[in-house]
Amino acid sequence: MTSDGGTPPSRPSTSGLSDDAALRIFRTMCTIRSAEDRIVLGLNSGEFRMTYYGVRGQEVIPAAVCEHLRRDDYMVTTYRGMHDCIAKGIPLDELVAEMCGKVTGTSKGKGGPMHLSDPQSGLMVTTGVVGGGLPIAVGLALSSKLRGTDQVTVVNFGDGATSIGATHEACNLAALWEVPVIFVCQHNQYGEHTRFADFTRTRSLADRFRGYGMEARTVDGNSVPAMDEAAGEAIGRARDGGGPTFLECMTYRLGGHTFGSTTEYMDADEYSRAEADEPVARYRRWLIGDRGIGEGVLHEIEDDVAARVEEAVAAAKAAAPPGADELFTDVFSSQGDLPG
Amino acid sequence: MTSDGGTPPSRPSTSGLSDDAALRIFRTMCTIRSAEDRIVLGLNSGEFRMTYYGVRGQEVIPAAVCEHLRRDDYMVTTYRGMHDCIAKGIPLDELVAEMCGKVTGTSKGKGGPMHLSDPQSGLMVTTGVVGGGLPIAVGLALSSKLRGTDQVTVVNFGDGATSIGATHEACNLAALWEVPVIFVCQHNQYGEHTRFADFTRTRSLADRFRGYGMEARTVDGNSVPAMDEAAGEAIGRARDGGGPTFLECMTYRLGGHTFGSTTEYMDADEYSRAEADEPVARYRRWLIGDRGIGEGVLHEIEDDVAARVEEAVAAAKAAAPPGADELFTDVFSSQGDLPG
Amino acid sequence: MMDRRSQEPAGAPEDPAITMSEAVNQALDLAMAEDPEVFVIGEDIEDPIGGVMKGTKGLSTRYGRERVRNTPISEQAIVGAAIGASLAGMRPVAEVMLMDFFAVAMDQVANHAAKLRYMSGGRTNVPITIRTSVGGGRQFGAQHSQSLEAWMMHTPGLKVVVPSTPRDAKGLLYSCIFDDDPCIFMETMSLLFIRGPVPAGRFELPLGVADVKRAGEDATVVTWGWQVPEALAAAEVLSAEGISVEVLDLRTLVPLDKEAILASAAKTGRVVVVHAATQFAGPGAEIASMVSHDLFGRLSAPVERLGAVYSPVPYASGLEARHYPERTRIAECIRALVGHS
Amino acid sequence: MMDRRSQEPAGAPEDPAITMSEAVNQALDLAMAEDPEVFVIGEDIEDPIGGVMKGTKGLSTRYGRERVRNTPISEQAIVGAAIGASLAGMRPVAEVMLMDFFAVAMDQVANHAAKLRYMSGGRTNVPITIRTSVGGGRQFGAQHSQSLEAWMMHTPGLKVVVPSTPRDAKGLLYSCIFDDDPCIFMETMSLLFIRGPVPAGRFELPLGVADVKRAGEDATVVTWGWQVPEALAAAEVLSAEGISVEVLDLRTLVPLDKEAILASAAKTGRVVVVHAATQFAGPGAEIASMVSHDLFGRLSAPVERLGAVYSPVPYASGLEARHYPERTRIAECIRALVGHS
Ligand SMILES: Cc1ncc(C[n+]2csc(CCOP(=O)(O)OP(=O)(O)O)c2C)c(N)n1
Ligand SMILES: Cc1ncc(C[n+]2csc(CCOP(=O)(O)OP(=O)(O)O)c2C)c(N)n1
Ligand SMILES: [Mg+2]
Ligand SMILES: [Mg+2]
Repeated sequence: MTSDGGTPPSRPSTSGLSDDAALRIFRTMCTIRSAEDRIVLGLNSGEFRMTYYGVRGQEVIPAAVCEHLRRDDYMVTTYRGMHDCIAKGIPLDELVAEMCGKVTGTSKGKGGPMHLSDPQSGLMVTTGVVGGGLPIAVGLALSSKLRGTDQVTVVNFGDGATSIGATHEACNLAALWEVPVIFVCQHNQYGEHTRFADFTRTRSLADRFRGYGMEARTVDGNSVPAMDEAAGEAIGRARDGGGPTFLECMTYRLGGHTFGSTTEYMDADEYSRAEADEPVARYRRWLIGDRGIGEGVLHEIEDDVAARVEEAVAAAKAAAPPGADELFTDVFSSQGDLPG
Repeated sequence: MTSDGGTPPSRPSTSGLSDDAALRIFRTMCTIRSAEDRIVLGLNSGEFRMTYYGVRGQEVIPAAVCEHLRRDDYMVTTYRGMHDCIAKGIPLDELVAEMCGKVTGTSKGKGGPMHLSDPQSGLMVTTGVVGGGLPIAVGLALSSKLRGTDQVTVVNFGDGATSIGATHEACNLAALWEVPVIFVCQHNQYGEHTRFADFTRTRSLADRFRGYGMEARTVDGNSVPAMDEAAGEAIGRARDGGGPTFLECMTYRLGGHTFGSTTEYMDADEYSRAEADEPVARYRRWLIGDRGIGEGVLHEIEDDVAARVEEAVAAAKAAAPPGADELFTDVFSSQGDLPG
Repeated sequence: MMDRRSQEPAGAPEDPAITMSEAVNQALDLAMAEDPEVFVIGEDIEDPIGGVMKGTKGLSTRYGRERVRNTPISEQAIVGAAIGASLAGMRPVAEVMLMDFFAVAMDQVANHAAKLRYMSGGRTNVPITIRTSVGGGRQFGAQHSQSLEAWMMHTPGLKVVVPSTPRDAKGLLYSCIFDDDPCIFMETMSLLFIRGPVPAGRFELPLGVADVKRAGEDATVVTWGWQVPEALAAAEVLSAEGISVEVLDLRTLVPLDKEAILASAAKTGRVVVVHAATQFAGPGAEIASMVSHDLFGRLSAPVERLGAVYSPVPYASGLEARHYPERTRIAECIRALVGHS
Repeated sequence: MMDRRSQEPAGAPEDPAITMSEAVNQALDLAMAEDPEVFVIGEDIEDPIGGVMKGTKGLSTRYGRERVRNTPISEQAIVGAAIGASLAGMRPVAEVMLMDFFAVAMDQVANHAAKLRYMSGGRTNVPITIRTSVGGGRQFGAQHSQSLEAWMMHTPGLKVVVPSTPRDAKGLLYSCIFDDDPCIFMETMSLLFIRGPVPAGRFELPLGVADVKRAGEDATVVTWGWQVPEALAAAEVLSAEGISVEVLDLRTLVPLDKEAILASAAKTGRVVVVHAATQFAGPGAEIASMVSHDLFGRLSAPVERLGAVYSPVPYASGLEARHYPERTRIAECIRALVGHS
């Protein structure tokens, strides 16, 4: 996807991806899509009630990135981060339960869909404040450097987040300290209802962020081979002590800002072109056409993830909400410290 | 001055400056130097007590910039801003009185040296928060654009201020809105006790800030002809509706961070080179050698400004401090609104 | 403050019923029509969206995108730009989408907007209005639900306004825009789409004047914003039990109508301060300590406070419902107060 | 809290006399020597400067520039980086040069550090300490003199510590570093270079335990930080007049030692809360309303508050001296309290 939202002319037809890796990425993307479809279904029917920030169209980015991450690598994401959470490995049951506000959720229902986290999976923070995650990611990466481990940290954020102060401070500090962090800008063309070109005169974010003295590149975030290669390079460099990278991953938000919100301000032609080329189907075609994977294999994966999503939903629905005693826990390490 | 603090090899020997303008600039620079010398004298003797952020070495920048500004143009500066205040035309009496906390000061002694301002002279804000002035300057410039006037706004800040969020947000917004603001970065090599290369990996700030989609250039901030040309160009463009410019003005802080603070962390050789080439003497030599101005003319100016500074100091010392009633004024437009 | 009090026009039940969001929109529209120096900046405020809470709907179409300006996501720049234009004499209205995001702009708000008049000895002033939505009760989670009026009250130089009805919202916002000091105007999300009568045309309410939303004799609820309808509902329930409750809606926290608070407290002798902000070190502490002090020995019961629990705002709806005060807990508290003495 | 109270080692007058800045330095040194997960970040903290208030002097020389890291001027990044490293299990100590600059980092402080434990249901925690200098009384002007503990107290999830002596500073800072929650550690500039006895070696004081700095019978001053020596000076003057004043130094505002406050207030029946922060909606309001409430009918006089005037901090020395509370006004206030009833 180029910055004006169209499909780029050339697409790598060969790739360093093994079949196994290619299928793992497919499974991750399908899980994300399946979870989103199921949540949207439930929101439409009134079965669920939550503010949901859709990730349709952005599945490739974390699926490809996480192929290069270990469980003990760190990730930070935003409200629009269910795809990142799934790809990093938060158990589906706990993820769906948290979104439903149940005690079996990652945060016992106290965080909600905007605050998913699970240190066991390395998903350390989901923030609802635009840009708020970047300085924290620098600190996570700093811990690896100070301890001499080879863990890396990936932080996800939107194109809109590049306008805010915290982003700039974090990038300058990461470059200066050469910490192993990858800034994954999921450039989906919009910040809420405002188009990229309407919130900055910068044309290439990669060019701008290179100005901090770190590696930066623009990549087709809807192409698995391209994302895989770029993520692999950046993560490998970080792991080897080569410092941070800014990845401008071009994608497109296939939906409104949140579930139920309007898309009237979006360019209709561009939107339908993007929908016609949506990345799960695009990758599926590539697996079959370019990689010669049999459709049956893909079907099996699709059915399997749909079943797992359904199980997670059923479990979440059956679970209890947090009890009233939870009102006073987790504020401090000891309840005796509450001043109220 | 190049980024490593040395004198650049070539210096324009001719200049678009008229003799009148050249002498006005000299007068401004001498006033700044004379005021600083007098304050430092008083601080050393115990006659004055204040936190004073010296401007020695940075006189050229505002002297050249203000040659292109009208009284109704706006300026914003920082704690290290006495030179900017003098150049923009705050009356010396009021300026010195404010620094001494007297009722005849610009703020009746309630603001102090870090909060000099005088809207009559167009000096709108002096802030003590690093980066805090830049967003405000964008708003001042926006007012001119909305009202259709050709006023421009100049905001001064240090190299250290380029690391903070507000700076980035302001630059992005100014570029987007194409408002008539000039970002004058007084790059004096240090933020407090930390060297430029120790707080960013960026080598050229002009390059980095060009990334926001605005004009940006590096200029020898200790050369009057160079500063005059660059400021003239940027201010002219802003006045003509051509939008903002980032000027990285290379200079050197000839002193500690504040009066009385150590310089032990500064490179001694570099420091003495800079002192040997300090800009008031350098400009004086240029006026005599390259411009053929008689030394008598310069002497007259020097004596005159010294006398004026002495008058201002005498007046400030004779003035009363603000009365106790001032505790409750100027919080709100009406004292009746105080909640206390 | 007496002269102000007398300025307030009486409400008329035949006024058209509109939402608080529409009332905000009317005040902005009026101000922009009247004064070319008024303009609006913020995220997503232009049409077709017209603000995520619709406060600016139609304005960019009516007044153009010069005067109704979308911004990048950069709250420091938004507030700072408003301050700058106001220093030049304009009357900007900035929108910060949610009050939680004041945290990224506190330097501009507290160190600049609030202090510039004083720091210049009165030579400059900052006639800006910052509109913001205040969450709570909608499962938005810990970072989208905070009521931070206490931070604002504790910052000398800021006026703090929190309407509870569409009518008050229109009249107070209009006054904020033309006030010569920085005003923080808090729009409670859960009240934004409830209708109420609002006078058509130019309509102004003075800042600093509390409003008795219900008169009573036995106890006083001092409150504002979201908790006003909760207090009224509690009062209604209690009136069936023979307890007469006065509900005093402060409307503005700075200036603070001490006179009205003390008059009601002296009359009833029993006071509970109710707010959605965290109770601990919250806005109610100022009012409770002031009342306890000024009416020492003249109250029938200790001054109670009911604010949010000391914790971040929980997501799960059951927990969130217990996190904030609401009608049943307000009623319980008043029953206990009246039982006292 | 009782067990904590018993932990506190008695002070020994023969302890070496050092400044609060040196005491801070000792606590940092101890913690760094003991635990490789402790590190320090902030502006100008490396040698030769070692922090503009010298708190980190010598540490970069001793522990290297990996563990004592100078930062750019970017407080959001400083606090955020500390948070991130703490999520990974380290114990970062961040320095924000002056408390006024919290305004640029409030999002990291209030929306992230304070909330991450709760938002993750306890799966993550944020064991950071943020050290900061608190100004006032030194003609630093409106943007370099604020005491903002009220903002911190009102943010659930933050611990707030304000030592008034070198000894307390050492023991409390050590505890903050090893506490599992985010601690805001406020170093009062005007106290930083005054000497007092401090135990050598490892020394720890529990958070949440107030300290009776002077025992008395007729009135209680509840205070902390800068105002502790002012209150002690007032108490000394009053003792010559036959008025016996108890000075309770809270030391930590969160956790708050309610027990100690109420015990002293119940004993003397007369309370004044004194602090350098703005009085209006300030930290004293919480304490005054709590005492007024819990000891309703049992106090001899209304609870008084003495805080800074409602205005930005003025520059001129005469005005600044009147802006903050100090010994003579504290003494006056207590005389009036004792005259009461
Ligand atoms: C500091 C802050 N300001 C405003 C918002 C409201 N907000 C939520 S999402 C969003 C748009 C963000 O756009 P982008 O960074 O491109 O991410 P995307 O939603 O497209 O993934 C805005 C403005 C916020 N959450 N935080
Ligand atoms: C937000 C903020 N952080 C820290 C400080 C403390 N401080 C005052 S001046 C200064 C250095 C600024 O350096 P630079 O921007 O280069 O300006 P210079 O002093 O060199 O003119 C610092 C860190 C401050 N005033 N504001
Ligand atoms: Mg986006
Ligand atoms: Mg500098």
